[in-house]
Amino acid sequence: MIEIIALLAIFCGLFFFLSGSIGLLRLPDIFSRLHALAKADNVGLALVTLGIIMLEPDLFNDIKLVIIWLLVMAASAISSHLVARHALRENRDND
Amino acid sequence: MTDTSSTSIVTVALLVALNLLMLSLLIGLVRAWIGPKIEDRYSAILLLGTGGVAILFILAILLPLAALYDVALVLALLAIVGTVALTRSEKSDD
Amino acid sequence: MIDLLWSIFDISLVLLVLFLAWATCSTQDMMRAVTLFIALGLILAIIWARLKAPDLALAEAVIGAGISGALLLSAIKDYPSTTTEMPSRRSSLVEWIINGMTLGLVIIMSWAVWHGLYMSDGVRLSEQVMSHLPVSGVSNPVTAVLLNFRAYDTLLELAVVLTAVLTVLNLNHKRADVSAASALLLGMTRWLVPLLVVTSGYLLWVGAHAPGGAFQAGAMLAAAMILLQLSNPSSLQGFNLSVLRSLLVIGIFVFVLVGIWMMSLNQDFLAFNPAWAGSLILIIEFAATLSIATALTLAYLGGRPMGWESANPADSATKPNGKPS
Amino acid sequence: MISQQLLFSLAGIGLFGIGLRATLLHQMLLARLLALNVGGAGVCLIFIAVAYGGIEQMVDPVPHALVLTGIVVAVSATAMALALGRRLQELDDE
Repeated sequence: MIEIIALLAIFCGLFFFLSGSIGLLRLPDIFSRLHALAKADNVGLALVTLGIIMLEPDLFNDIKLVIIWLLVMAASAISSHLVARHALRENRDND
Repeated sequence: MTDTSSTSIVTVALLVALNLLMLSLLIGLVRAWIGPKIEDRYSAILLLGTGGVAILFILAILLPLAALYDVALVLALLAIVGTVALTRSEKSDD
Repeated sequence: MIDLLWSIFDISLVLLVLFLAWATCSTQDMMRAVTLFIALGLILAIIWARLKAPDLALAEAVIGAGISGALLLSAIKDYPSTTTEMPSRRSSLVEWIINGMTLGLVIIMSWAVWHGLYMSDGVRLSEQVMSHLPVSGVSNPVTAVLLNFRAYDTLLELAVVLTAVLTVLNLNHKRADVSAASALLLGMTRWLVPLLVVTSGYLLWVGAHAPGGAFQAGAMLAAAMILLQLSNPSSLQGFNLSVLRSLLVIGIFVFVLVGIWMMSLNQDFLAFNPAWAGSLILIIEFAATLSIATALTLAYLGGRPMGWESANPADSATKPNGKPS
Repeated sequence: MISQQLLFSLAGIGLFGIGLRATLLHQMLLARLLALNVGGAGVCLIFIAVAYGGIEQMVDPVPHALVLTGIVVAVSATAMALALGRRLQELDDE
């Protein structure tokens, strides 16, 4: 039973992942792409991590998984800010 | 660990998930290839980092290889260093 | 069904890595090439994970995505034009020769690998490694091979890294510092660099019984230093240069010291006796981590830090840095 | 199982071919260095593909140790080549 719920969580997470990637492709400008990327990926990864935690019997690895997820959230927040800032600076220079 | 991955439903489902993640990486790579400006390519690298972490998670269950969690941890940390290096390397430093 | 899904995943990975390699090698714009190269490093880390090589996935993630990307990006600033002209200047004859020879080499290699995999069943070294594992003092086979069975190889590899960095140091001065970073970057670095250092320690310790070890830990430490250098360059001035110099050679020094110590117990140069092998390997790995981290950081800086020439750093502050960058 | 070994080793050979060709064709040092790194990664891939025994079997640790050393040496060699290139660039400017 646990596995069914885990697989359900993973596939929901995948839905967000795919929407994030497709958003990256179709959205018009860089800022909306970054927005889509950061949001979709984090929620997607959160659900995938939740599913993997249910499948993973060892408690120590579960804690490690949560730490990794928090790190990725912080990482993508900061990185998308940096990229957006850089894009803004670039636009302001040449137009 | 091995008992769960031996049941074929979970294995098949995880494998399908793996391939779907691979698909999202491919889409990200299309953006990296055609991305007009440098920032678009950076965003593809970000997608690769997050997608890579997810793929490593699923591989860790499928192969039963617990060490891949450390690899995912390192990948998550290093995604920031790569992006900082990318954004700080332009001639116009902020 | 399962094999089919596995092969779909494998084939897509292979096509992805080949596409990225072709893209990296054929773009005109260097910034784009380096970005694709970093992506290639990430995909390669996933391939190592797929081929059940977690040590390599760790090393590729740290070095491929982290250090060599930052290294190449900082090097791009040295060149005025960042676009390269492909073989336009080379005559088409030379180009044809190169293409023909590469294709021939690829065909010969494919035949050799096909022959090796299917025809001959060569002896596999893994049985010998596994049988000697309990003697080696560590339970991670890769670390056992690296630091016990092939200790010479690792010693000389540290020497190679040292030689490369010495060349870098002798050639030119440190690159000009980037201006101070935005508040967010400083704030992030304040909590991220200690985390990177702790992870590096974790990788060093875990190397004995799980994938990890001196090289990944050293590269991780170097990534922390590079992040520090990228966000607020003034913080790296604080390093005492004589300490930096000794850190560079401590890896090889400890390695040889342990070797000589083993010889004093009338054993071979680097033959650790099983009783102490575990702790000896840990000591060597700790020293190797420090020297690899220092070497890679100095290699990233691109040359001699301020005041490297003068013996004691005290009077170096007054002497202006030679190169008006 | 054998087909996976062959698949990844052919990928390694492909990487090596692309890297070698681009190393010889490019004019600019930076481009040649990138191509050289790609070629090196291809060689490592061949090593590990041959060492791969399939999902169940044990993996041969010796090639892993060799390739790990190779990755670290490759990055220090790249750093040295970049420093040489930078020196050349400065001499040209003067």
